[in-house]
Amino acid sequence: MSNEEHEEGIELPAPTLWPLLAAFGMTLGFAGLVTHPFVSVTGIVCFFVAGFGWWREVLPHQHEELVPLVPVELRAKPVQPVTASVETLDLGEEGHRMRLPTHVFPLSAGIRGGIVGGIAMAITAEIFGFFVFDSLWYPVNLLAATAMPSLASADTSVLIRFDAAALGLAILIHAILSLLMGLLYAVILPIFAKSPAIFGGIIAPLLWTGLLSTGLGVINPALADRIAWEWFAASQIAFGLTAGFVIARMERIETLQSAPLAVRAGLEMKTPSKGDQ
Amino acid sequence: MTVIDGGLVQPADSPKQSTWLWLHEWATTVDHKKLGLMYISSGLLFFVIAGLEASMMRIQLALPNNDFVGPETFNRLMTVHGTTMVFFVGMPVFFGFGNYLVPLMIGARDLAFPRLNAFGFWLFLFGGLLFYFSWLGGDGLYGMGTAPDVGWFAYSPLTAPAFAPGNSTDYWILGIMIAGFGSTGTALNFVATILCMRCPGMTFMKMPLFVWLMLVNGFLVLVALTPLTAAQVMLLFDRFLGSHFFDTQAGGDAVLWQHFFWVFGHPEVYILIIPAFAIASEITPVFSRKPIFGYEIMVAATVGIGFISLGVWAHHMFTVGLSSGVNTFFAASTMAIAVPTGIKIFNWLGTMWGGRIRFEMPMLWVTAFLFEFVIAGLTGVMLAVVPFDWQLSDSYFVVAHFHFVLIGGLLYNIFAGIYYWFPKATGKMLSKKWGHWHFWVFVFGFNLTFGTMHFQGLLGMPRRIYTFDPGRGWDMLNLITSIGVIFQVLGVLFFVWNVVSSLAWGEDADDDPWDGWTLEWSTTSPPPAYNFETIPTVRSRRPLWDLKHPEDPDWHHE
Amino acid sequence: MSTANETITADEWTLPSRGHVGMLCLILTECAFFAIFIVAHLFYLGKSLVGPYAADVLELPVVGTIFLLSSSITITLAIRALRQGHQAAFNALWLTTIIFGLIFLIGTGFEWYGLIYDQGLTIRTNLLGTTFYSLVGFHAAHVTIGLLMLTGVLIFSFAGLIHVGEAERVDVLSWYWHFVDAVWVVVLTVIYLIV
Amino acid sequence: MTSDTPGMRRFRCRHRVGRGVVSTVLALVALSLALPTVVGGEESPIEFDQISNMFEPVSVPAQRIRELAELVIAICAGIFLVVGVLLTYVIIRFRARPGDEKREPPQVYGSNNLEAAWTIIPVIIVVVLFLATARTINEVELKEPMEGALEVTVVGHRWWWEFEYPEYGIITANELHIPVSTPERPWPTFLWLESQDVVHSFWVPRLAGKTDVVPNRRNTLWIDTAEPGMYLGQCAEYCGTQHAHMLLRVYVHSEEDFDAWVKAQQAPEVVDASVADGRNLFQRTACINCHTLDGTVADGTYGPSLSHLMSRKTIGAGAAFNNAENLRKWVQDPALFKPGVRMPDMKLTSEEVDQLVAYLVTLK
Ligand code: HEA
Ligand code: HEA
Ligand code: HEC
Ligand code: CUA
Ligand SMILES: [Cu+2]
Repeated sequence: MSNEEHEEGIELPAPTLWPLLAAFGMTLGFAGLVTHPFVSVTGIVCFFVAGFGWWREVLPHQHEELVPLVPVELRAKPVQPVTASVETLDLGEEGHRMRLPTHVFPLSAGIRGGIVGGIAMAITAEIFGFFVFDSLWYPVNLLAATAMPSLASADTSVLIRFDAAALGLAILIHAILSLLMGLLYAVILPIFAKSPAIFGGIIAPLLWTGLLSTGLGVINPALADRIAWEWFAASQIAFGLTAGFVIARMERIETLQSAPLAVRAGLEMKTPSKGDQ
Repeated sequence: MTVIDGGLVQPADSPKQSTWLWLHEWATTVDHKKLGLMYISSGLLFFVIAGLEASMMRIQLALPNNDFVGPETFNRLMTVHGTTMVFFVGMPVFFGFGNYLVPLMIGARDLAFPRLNAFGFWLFLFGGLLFYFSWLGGDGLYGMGTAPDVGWFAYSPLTAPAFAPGNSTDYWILGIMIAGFGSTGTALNFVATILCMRCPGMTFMKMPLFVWLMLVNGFLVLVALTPLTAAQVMLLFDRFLGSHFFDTQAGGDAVLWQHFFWVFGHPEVYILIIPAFAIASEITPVFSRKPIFGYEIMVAATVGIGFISLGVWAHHMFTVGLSSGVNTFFAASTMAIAVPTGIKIFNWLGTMWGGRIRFEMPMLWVTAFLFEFVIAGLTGVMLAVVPFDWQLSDSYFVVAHFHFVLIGGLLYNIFAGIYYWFPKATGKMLSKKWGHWHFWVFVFGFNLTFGTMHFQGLLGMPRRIYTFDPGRGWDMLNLITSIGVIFQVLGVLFFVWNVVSSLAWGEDADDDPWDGWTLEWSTTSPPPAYNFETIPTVRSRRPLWDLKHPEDPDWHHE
Repeated sequence: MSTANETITADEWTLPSRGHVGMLCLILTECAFFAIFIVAHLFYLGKSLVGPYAADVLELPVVGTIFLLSSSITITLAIRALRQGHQAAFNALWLTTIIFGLIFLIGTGFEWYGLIYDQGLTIRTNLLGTTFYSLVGFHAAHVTIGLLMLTGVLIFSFAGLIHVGEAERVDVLSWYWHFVDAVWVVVLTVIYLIV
Repeated sequence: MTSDTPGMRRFRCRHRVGRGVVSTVLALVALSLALPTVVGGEESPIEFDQISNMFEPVSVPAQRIRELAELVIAICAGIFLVVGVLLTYVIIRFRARPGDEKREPPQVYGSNNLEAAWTIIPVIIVVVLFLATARTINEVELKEPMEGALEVTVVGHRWWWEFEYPEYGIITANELHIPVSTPERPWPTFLWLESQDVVHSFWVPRLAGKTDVVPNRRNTLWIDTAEPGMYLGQCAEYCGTQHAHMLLRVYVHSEEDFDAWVKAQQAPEVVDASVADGRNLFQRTACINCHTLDGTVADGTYGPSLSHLMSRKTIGAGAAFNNAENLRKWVQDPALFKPGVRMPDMKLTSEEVDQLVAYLVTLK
């Protein structure tokens, strides 16, 4: 860096008028387009003069001026320790500062839970389709109707038939939502650490079902028309119980709570100073 | 290194200094702090002008079939208001904050390229002056004034020579283009400064969030602003050389301009909001007395917003008849941006949660910003729902949406930032009494004006109409909207008075009036030309916390 | 005011050079600039309502391309020579670079002359003329600016002001020149190879 | 932080200031409500009593949009409620109280769980919202006419609308007439949107979302309504000076009424001998360069067709009601109702205008 420190002051880039003149010349140069070519000529001349001056200013070495240090009594006082005490939280080993909570499920638990829960939910739905409508495709088509207008307005005879596009779409939707829900369970369950089974298995699915029932007419009209709520809730609970079970069985791992993200991601190589793990 | 003789500058407050010397000092300065203040004050000046233009529009629209101004004038006011607010208020004010604060926060003495910085500022200022010159001389030097009247996004072919004769459109192109060159230079400067001039110890993950956000913003300006310049160059070629980029008669495509403009235009609105987020991210922790909640994810969310914002532009074009595949894609990407933005909102909440929030003026504005921005963002999500946008697009609902983001998001944080750093920059505190007048009156007026506007939109009122007929359900709403402006004007006047009176006889500020944690509070108020006598060294994100709490510094934990 | 610190001292603290970072930023925005013109060209491919059309009039500028791309090599060699303190070699290679660039520009000049006067293709003729002249023209403008700066350095060098110490700053300039070359490869592809 | 820093002191006297501000604000509201009565508006050339409320749809596409809109609004309102309640709680619960300056709160850095939770929940909401959006896009967007649809070509001009019914050979302006579509006789209307000059946008909120009218492109829009009536719409893309007066009306007729309208439009103009002067004058004036009028030499296309002019309710794309008096004012000085209009003042004498208008009002 250029600003050298001396006893008596600090060198900073010297003030200069050339940037202003260059900008002025450039503006005039363009302004000629809407006024008179003469304005452009003036501007361009101005710009080149200023450009040359600027060049001289930095080449071969930039102009600097010595700014004297302000008198000692006017300088900033060193920052003093304050008397205010810092409160601590009850939990945590390190006292009062931490990422909370200190123990979490690894994300892989969420993914696993999502997969298993998703399968359990699909099985419940298929049982429903098979026994009530005699068709394995019925639930699949219903789910796909969320994003497929042709199915959204179709009648039952169409809905029990196989449709490759619908199958692909349904699997995609189901997979994405199951995974997300699994992850959500993994992060939320520790917060409800006391009764994860009741929360994850019963309350959350029922809440979810209730919420969906209000907007379902728009989200998925086909489903709203023919939904069997008891089966729907059952499949949600199947998801909740299995996913919750899978997640809760995984061992909670210690987070790298104090390592910066960049270190964890391998972005920065700097080893954390003492006190860091 | 050469030392120029007589280079010892006089201190700025020497009473003997003549006006000429004073002018000379500001005109030749390359000091990032002076340039920052110049950016902010000229930006605020443009804000008052554009606000007056808006007030004239609101007078015209207060009553049905009003004839306060005619259609031509109204369309010019509308265009110049929008353009000024975006290019000559939002961008320069935030460049000003960045200029002033980035070197101080990273413990540097100046930006990487101080002269380029001055050049950028003057380009912005002269660009703005040229743009406003259009009110005086539109068609040739002695022609009658013709300000541009094509709307701030200047859709082609309305800008083609056939539909926009004269020079009014050229003023729009040139004013913005010249300012744009300056902005590109300044953004380059920010990136180079942040990457190359951090003080020892300040790794990427120890930079204040403000600096992180300015870095992302710098990149965004670099990649998003030049497309606009390129498109404007094409338009200039069309208008002066007779080329056919946007000439629909010669097979040119009107929609191409829309793509080019919004490829810039959408990132632009994030260019405006990210520095606002940056200010909120500094103020919230200090006044909640807690470190920012989830620093890493805040950084990740910002970078995410930056990237996603480059891929959502066509949500401004849902009605031009793109294919349903394209519409679906852009609906998805647009909605996706709600996620990182939500993360930020929740993390600010998390920062406040469990703190001891001191509701000083900066914090009041930030709190109000949180409220307004959530509303604004949620109306944005409604617009992202393509079929709903087919109804809402180009209606007053959109006008309401973007004023909520631009004022509730941008302007509120500008105010917050001014209240927060004014003591640092001037050595004077802003009055809290006038601050409260400013706050409550402005916030009330803002919500009256723009909260109401949503309903005109839902009732089918298109934007950019200079008048409307009675009996369409808009009369009362428009009246209320216009009344709100009275309060906004009053609020701004309180603010102006606050600044003027505090400068003249305000209370003196200490070096560290808010008990802050970033490096700018460790130097004097105002800081000396060289910022720091010795370059500081940091070990954590809150170097001043470390010094204030030697028994329990942050670097034990980061 | 500095936080007492055992782990980091100013000496260990190294950051990238601002010249190079600045140049990279410039290159980044220039990329965005050219990208827009390239998109416009591709978008209007074959959409001209009247002739002449690209397939009929555009010829691959082989010679110019060879010289321009070679200049990237000579400039690299020049910088290496400078770093090793071979002043004369630096001057010679630098001059070669400038000459190569000039040859490229002259080639473009001849091409344009032919197009305008023999083929009747101007920027006003049709969409092809519009996008072709803007894109190639902007590239040529960048070559010109580059040449001006290279010439400046050459003058300084003859004046004895360029030494090993200046190698980093000269290197920054060479990055710009490489960029101009790289853009040419893209322009060449979209204009002459995709028709 | 010590207790006597300036910030802290001002914090304590906040409440008194707050009360003063609120009462003054209220007084100002009262004052400003009285204020605008001073600024007078012009007497209106046209008055409407219809509100184009998109939440009262009468046509299939608008209905679909409304359903989706309600879902989005509900979701967003829910989110706002949650965030708003949290924020209010935080503000009240965690504000600094006297004595707090002696203590700093616990320094919590963040929570992986919480952060993950408020990443994942929005993602789920967005996924659901997106799926419903994607389906509705495909339900509403239609690029080719459906079976049995009435096709109309809409051409946007600065600043009026041209409607062409190729099936019936009718060209009219600013007022679109379409039939109802009932379960017994589904008869949707399919619009081809084209532009003569700049970008416009066709928007009738109660019938369908807007679609832009873009030069060199052919966009599409459809309407399917069972409710006869008149629906107001307006150009929704800024198109220059008189963008504000580019209104349009859609008349939805029962089947019989629609047939009658078609018959009337197809009928040749009745030549009324009593206004022969006006008719001759019209044919001698520049009018014919810009306007088309069946049965005369006028075949211009720059302005709206004047055939069956009096069957329209308004002139100048909704700038004024269509009656003899307004027609007179219009021909004398079109810029009176519509400053900036593309139709020039023909500088006719008052007598000539009388003759012309007498003729125009016979164009039933
Ligand atoms: C600072 C500027 C700014 C910002 C930040 C935004 C933010 C957003 N904007 Fe806005 N916008 C503008 C400025 C801005 N906008 C302007 C100026 C225009 C008009 C231009 C013109 O035509 O003149 C415009 C227009 C505009 C349109 C086009 C409308 C039209 O013309 O038809 C759309 C459409 O999708 C849109 C969407 C969004 C979205 C989805 C966001 C999102 O980023 C919002 C994200 C935030 C939230 C969603 C709230 C917080 C989040 C949570 C609490 C989490 C939970 C939420 C969910 C799961 C949904 N905006
Ligand atoms: C940062 C951006 C920003 C800001 C802050 C504002 C602020 C305001 N805007 Fe703006 N607006 C835009 C950006 C912004 N706007 C954009 C991009 C458009 C789109 C343009 C287009 O369609 O092309 C637009 C369009 C727009 C319209 C729509 C025009 C139309 O479509 O027909 C309206 C209408 O009401 C409006 C009103 C207002 C009002 C009343 C304010 C108020 O909040 C302003 C308040 C400020 C003042 C009133 C200042 C007054 C101060 C004084 C009087 C003090 C002076 C005294 C001394 C100095 C001593 N704006
Ligand atoms: C230069 C072209 C031009 C000429 C000449 C012209 N008009 Fe017009 N006229 C227009 C245009 C354009 C409009 C549509 C204006 C609008 O609504 O914005 C119009 C609209 C009208 C209308 C209203 C029609 C409607 O349904 O809205 C009437 C009536 C009319 N003209 C009559 C005349 C008569 C009579 C003359 C001759 C004395 C005349 N015009 C000459 C261009 C012209
Ligand atoms: Cu046509 Cu607006
Ligand atoms: Cu956008």
